[in-house]
Amino acid sequence: MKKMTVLISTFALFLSIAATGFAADTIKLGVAGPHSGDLAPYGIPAMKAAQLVVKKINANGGVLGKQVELLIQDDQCKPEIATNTATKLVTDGADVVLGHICSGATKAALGIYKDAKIPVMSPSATNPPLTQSGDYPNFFRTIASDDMQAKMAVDFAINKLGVKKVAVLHDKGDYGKGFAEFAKKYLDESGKVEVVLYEGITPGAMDYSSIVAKLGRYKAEALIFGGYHPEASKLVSQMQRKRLKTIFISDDGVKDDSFLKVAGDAANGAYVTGPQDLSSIPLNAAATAEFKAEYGAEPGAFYQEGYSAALALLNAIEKAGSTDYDAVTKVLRTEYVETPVGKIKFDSKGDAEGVGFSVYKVENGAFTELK
Amino acid sequence: MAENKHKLLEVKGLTMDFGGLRAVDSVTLEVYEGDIAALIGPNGAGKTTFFNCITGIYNPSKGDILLHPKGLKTRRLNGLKPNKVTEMGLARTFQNIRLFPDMTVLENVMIGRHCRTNSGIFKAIIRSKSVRDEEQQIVESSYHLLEKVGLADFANEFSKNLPYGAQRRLEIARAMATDPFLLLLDEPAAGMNPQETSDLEQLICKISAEEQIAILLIEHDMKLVMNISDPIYVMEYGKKIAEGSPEEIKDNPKVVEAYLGEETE
Amino acid sequence: MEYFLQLFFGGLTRGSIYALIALGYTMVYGIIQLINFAHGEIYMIGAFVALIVAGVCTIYGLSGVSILILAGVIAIIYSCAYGYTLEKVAYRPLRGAPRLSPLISAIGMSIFLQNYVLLAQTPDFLPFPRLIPDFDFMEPVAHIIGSPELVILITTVVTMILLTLLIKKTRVGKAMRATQQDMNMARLVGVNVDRIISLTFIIGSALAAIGGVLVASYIGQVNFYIGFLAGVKAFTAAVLGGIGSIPGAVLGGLVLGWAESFAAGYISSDYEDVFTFGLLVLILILRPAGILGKSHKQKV
Amino acid sequence: MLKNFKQSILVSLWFVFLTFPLLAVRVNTMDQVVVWRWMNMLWVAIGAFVLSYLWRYMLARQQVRKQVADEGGETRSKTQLLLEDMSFRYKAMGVILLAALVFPLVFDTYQSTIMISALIYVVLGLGLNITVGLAGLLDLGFVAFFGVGAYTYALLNHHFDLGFWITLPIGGILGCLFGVILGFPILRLRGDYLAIVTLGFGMIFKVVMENWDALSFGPSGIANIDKPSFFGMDLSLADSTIYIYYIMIAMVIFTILVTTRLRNSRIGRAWIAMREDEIACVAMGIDIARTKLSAYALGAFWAGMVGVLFASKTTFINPASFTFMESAIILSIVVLGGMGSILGVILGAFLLILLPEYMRAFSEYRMLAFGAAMVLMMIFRPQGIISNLRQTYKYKGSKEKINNG
Repeated sequence: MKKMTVLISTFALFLSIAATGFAADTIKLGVAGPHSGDLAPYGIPAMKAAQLVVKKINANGGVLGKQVELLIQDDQCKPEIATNTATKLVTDGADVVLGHICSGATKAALGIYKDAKIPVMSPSATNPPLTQSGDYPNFFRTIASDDMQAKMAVDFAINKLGVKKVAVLHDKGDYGKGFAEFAKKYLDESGKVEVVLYEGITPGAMDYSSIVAKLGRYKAEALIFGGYHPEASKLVSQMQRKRLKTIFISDDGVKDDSFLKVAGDAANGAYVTGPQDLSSIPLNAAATAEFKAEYGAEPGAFYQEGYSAALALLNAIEKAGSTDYDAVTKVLRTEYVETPVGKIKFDSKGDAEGVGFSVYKVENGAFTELK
Repeated sequence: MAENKHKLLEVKGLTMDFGGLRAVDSVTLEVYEGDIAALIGPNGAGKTTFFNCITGIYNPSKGDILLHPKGLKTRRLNGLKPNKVTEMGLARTFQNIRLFPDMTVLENVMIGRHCRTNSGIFKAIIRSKSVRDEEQQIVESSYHLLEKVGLADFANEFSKNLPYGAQRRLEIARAMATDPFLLLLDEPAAGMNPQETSDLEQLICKISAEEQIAILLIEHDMKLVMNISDPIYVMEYGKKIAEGSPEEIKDNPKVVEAYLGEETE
Repeated sequence: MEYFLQLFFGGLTRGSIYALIALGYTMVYGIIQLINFAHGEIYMIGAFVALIVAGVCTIYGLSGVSILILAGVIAIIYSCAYGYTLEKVAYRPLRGAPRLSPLISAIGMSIFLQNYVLLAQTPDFLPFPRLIPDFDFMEPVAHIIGSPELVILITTVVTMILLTLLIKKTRVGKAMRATQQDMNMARLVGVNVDRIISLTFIIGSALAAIGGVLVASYIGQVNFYIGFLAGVKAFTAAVLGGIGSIPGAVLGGLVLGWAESFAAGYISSDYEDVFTFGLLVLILILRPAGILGKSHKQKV
Repeated sequence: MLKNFKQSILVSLWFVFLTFPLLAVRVNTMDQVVVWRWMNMLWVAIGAFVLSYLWRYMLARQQVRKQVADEGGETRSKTQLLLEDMSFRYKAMGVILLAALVFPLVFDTYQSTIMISALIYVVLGLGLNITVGLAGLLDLGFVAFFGVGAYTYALLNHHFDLGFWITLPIGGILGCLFGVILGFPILRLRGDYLAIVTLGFGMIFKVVMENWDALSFGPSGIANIDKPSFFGMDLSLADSTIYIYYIMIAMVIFTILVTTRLRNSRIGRAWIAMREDEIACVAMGIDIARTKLSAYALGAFWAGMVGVLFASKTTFINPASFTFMESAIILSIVVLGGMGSILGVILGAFLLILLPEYMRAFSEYRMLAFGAAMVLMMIFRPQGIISNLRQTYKYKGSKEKINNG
């Protein structure tokens, strides 16, 4: 075994030498997120977005005259792996990082990037403290935070739908539960609505018939669900099967074509919040078209946000004229950039200005933005 | 059976039911100091079950098992866990050898010393002088036992690599390492060739004589039993059908019938 | 009362799926004392194959019931093939190895199959077509028990009856029971034990595939990961009922289904899995061999 | 020859059939297209054909080795014999210790971070090795104890500002305590039942941490956990990584020392005996309940302790880190390394954690390879990479009689 260890360390030595040996003069864009495991569907689209962006930019001469090199690292959405991933990206000399996907992994990794002075932009980490706590000056995101979404969902339920009894459910994950907690908070604060049920459901459970029965029992007029589309589709299908008229309201994790496909006509009549409909923006349509041309399928979750983040980061480097941390972050905070999610710049905390949420209604198997 | 000998084990009306099946039916039996008692009977007579009841592996349905250690209080063994029974001074071997195959021969015997030693977790970690001494003493006494059963040369072999007869002897050594005053041997000669059986016979006699350990054995080898045992108990269908000296047993018609009945099958 | 009935039938439906999967665990365990950890993946593969077949059929213009039957049959065939291969590759070479070895091999197989499907197909959830139509006559009670639930229950009952007949009445069933009781003895009296073991895997896989297809068309989605949790729950059900016992697996499945349903309905679904495993521990403490399991006196 | 060929062709055809729907077909129901990936079938056919030859060859080799063993022949490999040589062991240990000490000075921060992860798994593996490897008690929920340790530090640090060094033993002791708590209800259970109950225990831990917001802050986790303090100094990322690395090295040495001593003690022998034959063990006067509990408690101790370090290293924890997959990885470390073998477990941890790290290019395939490795290892090398070394003892009168290799 000892011999083996020596062997391994020697091997490692070679690897590291090899790695540094290849260091050519390129702009290095790190991409971190889950690329394997059960959360991979949320990480791969952003990764592919980065690949497409880089391919296009390199074809047009790169950034600052240099080619952009991608450093793709899998963090499986696990905090402990994310720290390794972050260290790896830092060590490999990433200039900017697109990632991470899950809020937990992002939180764990941010400290490392902060020490290394690397700007990080997440297409999907919506946890409010990431920007609001002020702990992470190097953090940006191309998606709005959970509390904004929750506020929007709650306002919509109270003012537009006029419901009096609301059930709040979540999937026990950091994203879903965070959203649900805010929703409950805002509902309670409004004083106009009674939260009849607040519970977590188990992702991957065979069915949700008990919880659906419970919705009927408490006569909930609306259900606000925090979580992702697989559970949401299951919930709406079962609600339809039980002939329940409860209105389904959910978050951006549900505003995914998979939700429409999987839930089918059960999805009709559901409301979800999500980034404003930007398909009228040429860049957005172009990004989708690019993906379809390359992979022959619809882009998945956080594709547009990932595409935007990659664009924003590379644009900032181009405008800053270097990869210097202060220069890049300054550009990010001051200059607008055209992206698939709109013309954006970032506020002092790192949230994107110009990225707003809308409420969508599912009608005839499509999301329709409600103005 | 001299009355002045100390009675070590007294089993009264022992009964063991498995569901509707009565495997042992009110068997009474006594073992005295210095005895090499034998329990014989056809297959399925309930002998091993009887052993299992005494050694705490089964909890008997009825009856009393009383142990009278010399100079100590009488103890009732019913319902005690096997390890407690062993601690009281009653050790056993198994019909179908149950050694620890991936441990060395020496270590197998060292396990027997477990209940006679007492250093705990913290002592093991700190490994003070007293612990090291105790360890060394365990090794020495175990090695000594291996010499006694003639296995000293194999001390560092894995026990699974021993020949069959040697494994049986190792089981005896391991049982003896628990410092018993009564040793229960379950078919110690099973599967042995005549030479090995005769070695075993000597070994049992030696243990009985030198170590002052009384022995109760289950055995099918009649020659061995008749040579060394007194008294002999005979079981059939869970019941004790006879007891007495080898001569008495030989001439007992019930016993003859039991065995002849079996042989004609 | 209506609420109670909703929970009752919800639990019954879930429980019967558990039971279908649990049967595979219990039959395999009964014969070779192995926890076939990869059994949940067989269930997932069944559902996935059905999805693919249904998809191809839809595109090539078949309709309704014919798709259901075709998808179901092909899914069962493939699950059986996978189950059979699984045993041959991962377990048969380990016969006679220490107890932990095949178990580890099974865990390895489970991980392998999950990732195989992930790589071969997609990590996404895929929509499973609703093959079971809504019957008009069920409409009045649809808020309590819907058509898919009815179909699941009927299919499960029919499957159980067929299984019982197979085991009790046929020669093969007799050989299976004999092998379960004493493999060496069965071999001596001329039972081809290897074949019986393969057959057990095949039957178990078929049951899992039936469960997989039913669930997939009930909840309408499939991905590579659905097998793990379903497998763990079904295995819990098998242990609960007494592993190795066929009626035990069914009872265990139902008990677990109801326990989960009522606990979520009357208490909270926050701690759903805690209830499940709490129940398991409780039953095992009271009855170490499970509800219907025979406690073997270990032979010494 | 022809027979083998025919068989391989059949195997190849069988696998083509088997993988056909999943590998060759991809349906998109929305766009009504079916993608046929015939190339995949070709690869499967060729792959299965080649592998079936390899498979037969390996099985045959296995058979030969078994035969040699049955005839009492030498089956230990040269490496193994070398490892049983004490003087070589001491020399090797010196070299490795030296290499370990200079490692972070030679390599960059990333390498050290990876090494810390591997060392964490070494300690976890050695802990589980007590429970599974030595005492033979299967534990599929081991990660829960790790979580207990991590949460202990995170919470004590968050609420009371307790430092790393004070919490380290507390984490270990709490791990121990939970080991006993888990141990009690399952004392009576047979081996296979342990699997599911311990698995359930692991899941319960995660569910409770997700839901009991008041205690654990739920799934959003606890951030900004302090790194170990070095005399109150603020360390940069690189320095604190090196510092943690050395703490980890010390912890590994401590673990190796203690587990070796435990294994070679009276308690350790009792564990092994219990693994080998529970009935014989109890008949030798060993209290099974106590032995089992001590195995659980002592295994869990290491997990709890290293959990504290884990929390301080990542500075953020949430329940997502403590999934069944982690337990499975730790278990495979023990099994692949060699159950009961301390050297093997260490090597196993390095292989399983470092290899995927350095082969990130294949990261998509890593879990696939991982699963396959577990199966293949069990079939072709069940004793693990390094099988258990036999223990020899010195006794009076042994002198030249010792015939250990």
